[in-house]
Amino acid sequence: MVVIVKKKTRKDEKLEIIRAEDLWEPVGPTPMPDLADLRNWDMRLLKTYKPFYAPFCDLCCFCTYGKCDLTGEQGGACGIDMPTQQGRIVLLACCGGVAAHGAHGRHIIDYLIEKYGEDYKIDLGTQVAVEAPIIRTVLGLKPETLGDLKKAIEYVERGLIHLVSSLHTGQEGSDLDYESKALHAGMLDHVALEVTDIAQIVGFSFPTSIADTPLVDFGWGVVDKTKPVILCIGHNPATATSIIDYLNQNNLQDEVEVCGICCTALEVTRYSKAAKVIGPLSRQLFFVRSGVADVIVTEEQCIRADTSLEAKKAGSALIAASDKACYGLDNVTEKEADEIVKEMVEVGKQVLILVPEKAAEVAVKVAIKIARQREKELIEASQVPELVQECHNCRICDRNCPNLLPVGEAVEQAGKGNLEKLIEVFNKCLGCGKCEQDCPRNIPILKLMQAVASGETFKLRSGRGPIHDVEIRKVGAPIVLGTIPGVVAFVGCSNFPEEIDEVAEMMEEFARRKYIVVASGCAAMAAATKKDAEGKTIYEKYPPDFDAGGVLNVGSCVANSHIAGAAIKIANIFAALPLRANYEVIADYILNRVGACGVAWGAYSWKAAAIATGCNRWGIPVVVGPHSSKYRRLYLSRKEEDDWTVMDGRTRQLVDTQEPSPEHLINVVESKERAIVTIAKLCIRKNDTPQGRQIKLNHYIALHKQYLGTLPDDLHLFIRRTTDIPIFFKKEVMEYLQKVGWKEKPVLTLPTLIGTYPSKVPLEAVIH
Amino acid sequence: MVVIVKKKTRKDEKLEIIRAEDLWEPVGPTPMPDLADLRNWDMRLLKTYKPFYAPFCDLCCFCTYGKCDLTGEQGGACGIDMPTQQGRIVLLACCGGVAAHGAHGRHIIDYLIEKYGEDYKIDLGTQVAVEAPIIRTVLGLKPETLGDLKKAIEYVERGLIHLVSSLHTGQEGSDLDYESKALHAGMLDHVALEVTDIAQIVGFSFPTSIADTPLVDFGWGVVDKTKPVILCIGHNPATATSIIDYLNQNNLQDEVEVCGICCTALEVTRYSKAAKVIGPLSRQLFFVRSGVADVIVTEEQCIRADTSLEAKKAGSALIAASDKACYGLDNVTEKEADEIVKEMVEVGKQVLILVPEKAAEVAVKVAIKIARQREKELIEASQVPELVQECHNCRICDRNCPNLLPVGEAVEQAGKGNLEKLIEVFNKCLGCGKCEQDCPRNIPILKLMQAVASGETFKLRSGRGPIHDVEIRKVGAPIVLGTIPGVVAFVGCSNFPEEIDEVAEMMEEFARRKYIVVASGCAAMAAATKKDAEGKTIYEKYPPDFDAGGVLNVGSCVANSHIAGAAIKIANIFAALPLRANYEVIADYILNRVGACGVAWGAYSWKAAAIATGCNRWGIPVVVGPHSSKYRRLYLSRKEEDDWTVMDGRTRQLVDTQEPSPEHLINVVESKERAIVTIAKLCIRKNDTPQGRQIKLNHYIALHKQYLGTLPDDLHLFIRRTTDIPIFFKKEVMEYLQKVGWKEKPVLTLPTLIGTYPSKVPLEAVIH
Amino acid sequence: MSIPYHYVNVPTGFKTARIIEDASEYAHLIKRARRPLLLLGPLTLRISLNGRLLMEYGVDIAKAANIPVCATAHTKKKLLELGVTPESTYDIIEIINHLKDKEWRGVKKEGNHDLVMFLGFRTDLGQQGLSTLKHFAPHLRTMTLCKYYYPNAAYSLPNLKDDKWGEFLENLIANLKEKGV
Amino acid sequence: MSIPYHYVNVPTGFKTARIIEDASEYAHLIKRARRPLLLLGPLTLRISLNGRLLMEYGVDIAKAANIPVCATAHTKKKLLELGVTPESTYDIIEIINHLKDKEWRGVKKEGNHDLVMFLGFRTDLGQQGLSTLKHFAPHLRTMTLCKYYYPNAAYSLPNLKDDKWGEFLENLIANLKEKGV
Ligand code: SF4
Ligand code: SF4
Ligand code: SF4
Ligand code: SF4
Ligand code: SF4
Ligand code: SF4
Ligand code: SF4
Ligand code: SF4
Repeated sequence: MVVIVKKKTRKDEKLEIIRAEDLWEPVGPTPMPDLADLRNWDMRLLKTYKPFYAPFCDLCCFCTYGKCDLTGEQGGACGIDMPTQQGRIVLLACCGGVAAHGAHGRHIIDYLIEKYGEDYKIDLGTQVAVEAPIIRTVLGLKPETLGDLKKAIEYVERGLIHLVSSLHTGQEGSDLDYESKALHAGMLDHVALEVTDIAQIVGFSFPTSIADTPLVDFGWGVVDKTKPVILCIGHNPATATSIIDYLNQNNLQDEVEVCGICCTALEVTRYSKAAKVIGPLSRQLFFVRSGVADVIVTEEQCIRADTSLEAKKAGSALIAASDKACYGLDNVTEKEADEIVKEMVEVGKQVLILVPEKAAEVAVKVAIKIARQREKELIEASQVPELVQECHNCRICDRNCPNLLPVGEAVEQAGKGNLEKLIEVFNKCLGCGKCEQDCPRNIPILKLMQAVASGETFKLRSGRGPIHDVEIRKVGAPIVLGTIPGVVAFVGCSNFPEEIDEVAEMMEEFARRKYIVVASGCAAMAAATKKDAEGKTIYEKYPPDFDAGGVLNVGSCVANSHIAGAAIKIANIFAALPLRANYEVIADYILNRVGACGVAWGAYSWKAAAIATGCNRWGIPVVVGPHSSKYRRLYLSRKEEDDWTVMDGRTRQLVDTQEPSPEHLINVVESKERAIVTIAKLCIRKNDTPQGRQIKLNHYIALHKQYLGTLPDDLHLFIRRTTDIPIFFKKEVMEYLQKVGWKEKPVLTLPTLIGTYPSKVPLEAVIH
Repeated sequence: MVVIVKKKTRKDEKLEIIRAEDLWEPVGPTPMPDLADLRNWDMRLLKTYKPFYAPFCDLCCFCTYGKCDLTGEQGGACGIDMPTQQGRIVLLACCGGVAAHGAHGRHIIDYLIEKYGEDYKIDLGTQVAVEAPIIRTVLGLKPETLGDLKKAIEYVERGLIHLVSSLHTGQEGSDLDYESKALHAGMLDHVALEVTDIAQIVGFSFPTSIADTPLVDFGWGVVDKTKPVILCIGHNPATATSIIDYLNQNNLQDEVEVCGICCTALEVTRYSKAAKVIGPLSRQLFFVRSGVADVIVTEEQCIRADTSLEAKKAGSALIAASDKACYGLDNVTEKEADEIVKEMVEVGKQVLILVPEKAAEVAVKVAIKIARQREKELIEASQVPELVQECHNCRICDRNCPNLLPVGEAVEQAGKGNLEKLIEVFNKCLGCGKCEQDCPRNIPILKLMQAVASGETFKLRSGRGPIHDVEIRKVGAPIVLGTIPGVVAFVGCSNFPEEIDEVAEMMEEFARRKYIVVASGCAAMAAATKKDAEGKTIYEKYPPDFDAGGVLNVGSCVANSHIAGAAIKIANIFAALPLRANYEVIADYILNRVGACGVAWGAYSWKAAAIATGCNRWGIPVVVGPHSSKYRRLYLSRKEEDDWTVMDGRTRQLVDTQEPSPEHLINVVESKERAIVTIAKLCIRKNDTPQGRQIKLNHYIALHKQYLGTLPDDLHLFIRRTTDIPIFFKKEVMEYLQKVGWKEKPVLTLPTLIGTYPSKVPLEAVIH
Repeated sequence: MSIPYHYVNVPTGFKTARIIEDASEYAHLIKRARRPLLLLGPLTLRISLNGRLLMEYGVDIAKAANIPVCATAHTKKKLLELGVTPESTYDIIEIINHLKDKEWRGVKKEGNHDLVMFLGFRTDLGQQGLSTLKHFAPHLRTMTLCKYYYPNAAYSLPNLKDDKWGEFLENLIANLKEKGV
Repeated sequence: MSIPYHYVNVPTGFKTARIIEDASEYAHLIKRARRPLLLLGPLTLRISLNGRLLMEYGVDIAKAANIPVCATAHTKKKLLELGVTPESTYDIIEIINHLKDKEWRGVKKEGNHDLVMFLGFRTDLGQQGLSTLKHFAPHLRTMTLCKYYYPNAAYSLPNLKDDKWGEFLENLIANLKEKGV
């Protein structure tokens, strides 16, 4: 059928969406990249940082031909092999992460557009002109309104369907291609994160363009139990902020305590200083069981699946406020608020309310009504021996514990009046409840922990949102040249291998060494669990500026976008590289020249997998803790065997640097001590000036000596010329270099991967 | 911030998208329903058809707290219990299915819009005025152009992100709510199916408004091996149709054989009668290994993950043509076609080409070049004993076979010259290759099967697309009244428990009993594997009309939309119920009054799970084969214990019918014989007139006697008054009713579930 | 670790069947049960042992211990020919759906069953059905009589060759016929 | 079926470790290996047996059979204090990443290792690392020395109490010191 019609290519459509005619920058090669558009970049990354698989299961159970044993050379009935199946599961996790963040973002966008309209302007304050570095780079759009953020979410939704489709049986047949898709998912995840946090900042007036955000109270003991208590659990602040609004509008702000667990806590404390932060995911069950909360309001993500049951057991009322977690409850959204309150108070009904404002009103009213009738007795040390009486030392609790803790011994000792081991266990406890669940004597182990859980209040810096352009202008050069030894971001969940305050220790180590230390999410909360001799947490000790020796909390997990955003802004503000639809150039820049390292010490979730994988595609390496070996996949190099050749963008020559910097893109490290040393190493970049390299090596060497006892065994790989050697260690390093037969390395002026693989990007594009 | 802006609610947005001002029907209560909008309907369905779980694994391995043992009362570290985890996996499968179909649809839409523009009109021919019953009902949009279809896909994409988000740890805590989400996913899947098939029909000019579509050649022997052979595997016809175009444009249509496996085969034969259908998924590996294909072109879905390797082993060239399955190959899309041809022919390079026209050109040129150099020798019976010599009867092949076949015995017998058992095995073989893969003596078992595989040609009806409005007008009343005893649709994959021709047998049973028999996908192909004494397949014996005793092939799996579409059209055309945004009323109508039953005898994929679940939300029951127990979830009632009360829409009275019709929404049946009996029962509806009920019971009784030897043991549940009893069996039925103490049932004029659960839909809405 | 004959039935979890090779032990468990139930599957129509149909063995077991029978699939017809009227003709999934409800009254309306015996099912379907009962029916025990190790059963035979299997069934029948438990 | 001490390490598949309780058999396997390698994990710094640090047992094992050591995590420092210089300081994942390459030259550049021994790792991380080698390193065997059953190892001890474990390690060291295989 031949009809003359106005036809638009997919490319035309993209240019229209991103307003290509609006020339804030020229449009780069990959506006709104689709599934295969950055594949060559991925393959180049994966060539150096090869997928390392640790299968969590020998089998596949995904379709009705299974189960299939994929051990060794065996393939599934569909022909898939073990590495490809692991890649498939990795992609599944990343898709789940993109979707969780993206659906949250979509919900917030829809909610705010209904409230304020599509044309509501984005304004992140006077200090943030580059408002959306990720959206600018990935899509090529400079978002000015909520409507523009909506475009970005639509881009994510449109990409997600292709990624999820790829999970189906009989799609991808290559582990490398599944990894490329996972990297693409990670990139979309970062877009979703940025959309969501920007929307929340402008929509809920969260702080922005302020570094010195308030210090808020943190800790399970901060809640005033004499008042009605509303506990919010989840990630979506629409309901929590509505609760704050309702209290303020009705002059009840001093009458009712609002506290939160997980990212919702971080969000609501960006909205109201009066809100309290109970803790990360690992404190959820513990706090719910304490019965301190009169009303529990859940919305989405990382909420225990049995919250409905646990609330009932604890005598707390429950309102589910998201379509993601309805718990089989009646949807009473259309009912009158007071009618709902009545049912909840009189018969203990739990409900689903999908309009935040109504959920807020009902929550407050119910809390006030039932608080006076509820007793909130917490267990004290004296009560412990009696509760523990029945324990017969079977150690089934040990065996069930996902953190492999010596629970049984702690309980046994506690029964004899010695609480020390119980304190140790509590500090490492992930809050899963499995010890108690399978205890044949029904010892209430989590309750026991109330007796040892510190009721102290800690100070936590509330989330500040994006890094400021002026901060970037100040630190951009030092970071790229190396004189600020690195940006280290402590992010992610609380599935820690050891004590919850290990993160605080690690952060402190780098803050005092004048790295820039950033935190987010459950890690940001964990960082506040350690007080020094003066009773200060790390947030009180160090300035909250994105500067050497600064310690910042960007906010919740969606605020992780600002961490990648900072690296991108360095490329843009310092290196004057255009961002627009210019993903490869920017990621190449970050990989080769921005000394940043992420640390997800307790990652547990699919969301964390997506965030980490997204960082990897940007060229940001991530260190993860031991539990993360269960994600099944890492991206590792072999420093001595692999090829570290890069292109020199100025001389247009290939240079064999033999320098593994960064050595891995994502690596599991066993211990905090080894992690600290590894992080320092992972901040080294080929672009370091001699001065910068000296500074970085000074830390690397000092830390390696401190924790491992000697000079680093791979030090020679990181010394290009003798000018790289830190003065303090000059003599012993020179001796060492002599011993290992070190030779000077070739000169390198502008390290880039562009030119080392097939790409649309011309080499000129990396020069600024 | 108070600014007067033009605000649009989500509802406004929807009304705008569906052009509410265009009053082809009033807009019903649920335009473009979101995640929780039809939850009450789901809960009502699930109340009668409760989720039945058969866990495929005792554990969960989804996050780094795992693995968690969910046996018995144990919960995971996140608090999830076993039923909820199974519901979660069911949702995962449905999401994968929606995404596969939706991404395919999105790709086709993008491709066609680039070619023809957004305003390209949808025209399904003079016989199909209700062009998109699903889109009309679910969205409330009457699609007129490709741009409108794009809106429908965007609706799917927008819904998918919420569904996938719900899979994340710490979301849903209720198995019923996970099932509600799965049902929602199924509904979105049906939208995606309809979008895709309509787009393909209009974009590729597939036949429509024709019942008598051509009979095409089917069978692995149909291919003319003396010509160059191009084999297309997958689901997306963009490339296969391009190959046909290229051949025609260059006058090569008689020079090159184009054949297909899986849905692509069904699509390409709707485009060109000259294309050949090799077979369903179960014949993929077998045919690839035969080496008959000179060039294999893969695109997406249900393609063996090791196709790259297998092509190489067989000496066939390979072009991957979709971003869903890139196999780690170089993306040569930007290269000149002849340059690609050269590399492929000279060094055997396998490539990824993402532009269909270029892939087509290269495929044809390569096929022509290499065909003359390739030998295509197939194994003959005489060669078998030698190939089998090394077999030492270890029976490892038996143990690996996912269809539990006695492979070893067949091989042993074949070695002695008796091929009978090998023929039996081949007829039940799923084509997975696992027997051969793990054979310690490297017996080439699939190759052996070449000696017994019938090279016969069978006739398969090419896909006809939608059911015609005039057909609906003719059969609507008989179906609803019951005088056409039912519409039985044989759909889905080829993971059959027994012989591949069981589907043909089942279809024949119902065709000769004057049911309307519809087929699609791999089932439609399997139906063509049986010839009667005169050498005719079922398509040659029965007329292709949607009428009593007709046997139709709607097309590929995306054409399944026309099966649900037919049921919807009955509600609209016969019962004059408005479709627009009126999901509950239409589904309620179908459940209570349209005697339709789906049969996915060999379902294996996530796509099939989504399709079946989508049927269930419409109220269409589905029978699945034994392998489908591995999907983990069914929807079952207990006929004698459960409550079969419905509302009488006219009298506005609740009526306790005690009639389990339909008894289940999805059920695993063990044997073909039992399936036939079950299908007949599942076509019974409360709306049957006495005459209709007589006809249906006549079949049910006759079949039960034939296969189980007696009157049905639940017959009394389906006899409302003695006027329901088929004359032929009157005496014995009366005796039986007397024996069991049967009593007449209350009168029921308009069965509906509306009014038996909280719903926005007023009872009046069901009256037509 | 015991390995199921068909590898697709690989167990994944801790709770697996107790493997019993001794027919008298099986007989003891059966006789001790208060309300055993025998489920017959369609493979009883196809498998022959020592010249007898597997269904005939099933019939002998049922008769020897007065066990009600549920004839699943299309087994009823042959069963009637053999002179046995089954107490139920639920299909396999349907009977399991009822069994998992503690409150169900059983096929004879006397109370739910406490020992459910399986004979003649495809192993993959059997394994799935047993999974449902393993997880959701703590009030009963399952017992498989086929020659395959069923990880999801409570009691299962090991993988056996036909001769040993036939022997086992014959011994079981003999044991059941004996008086006493 | 043997059950790992920590339930999170539940095996899912057919290929599980051979459990060995006899120290002399372990010693035989070690002595028979051409290029064994001992990996020490950070728990060797924290666990004490009979008043000795677990690391000291590790050192004794290495010395008794002249086995090169890879000091993972931050174990190097203590190892040096004990007078041992490890041949490698790769972290656990890094050494496994090298070991799985058949062509790797090993920590002493003499050729890859054929027996890799693990001591002092958290069981969940150990089980994952062993999974990598089980699936992707058919050219070597893995052996765990901790008191836990490791399903993904080739050779593993059963779950043991401290006293039996200490005894085992002492016997192993004694056996290794003996001449001959
Ligand atoms: S998806 Fe492939 S490997 Fe997984 S169960 Fe199905 S056939 Fe087996
Ligand atoms: S499981 Fe219970 S009884 Fe056993 S050791 Fe632990 S606390 Fe004590
Ligand atoms: S609640 Fe804490 S101590 Fe108990 S099993 Fe979970 S992580 Fe271990
Ligand atoms: S950091 Fe992890 S555990 Fe914490 S809220 Fe985010 S995803 Fe959940
Ligand atoms: S992949 Fe996970 S759910 Fe599937 S069999 Fe393995 S452990 Fe079980
Ligand atoms: S998602 Fe829940 S049940 Fe699954 S592994 Fe994680 S904590 Fe365990
Ligand atoms: S696995 Fe191979 S050798 Fe063994 S019985 Fe089967 S065909 Fe023969
Ligand atoms: S190829 Fe056929 S016979 Fe062989 S294992 Fe697969 S299904 Fe069984």
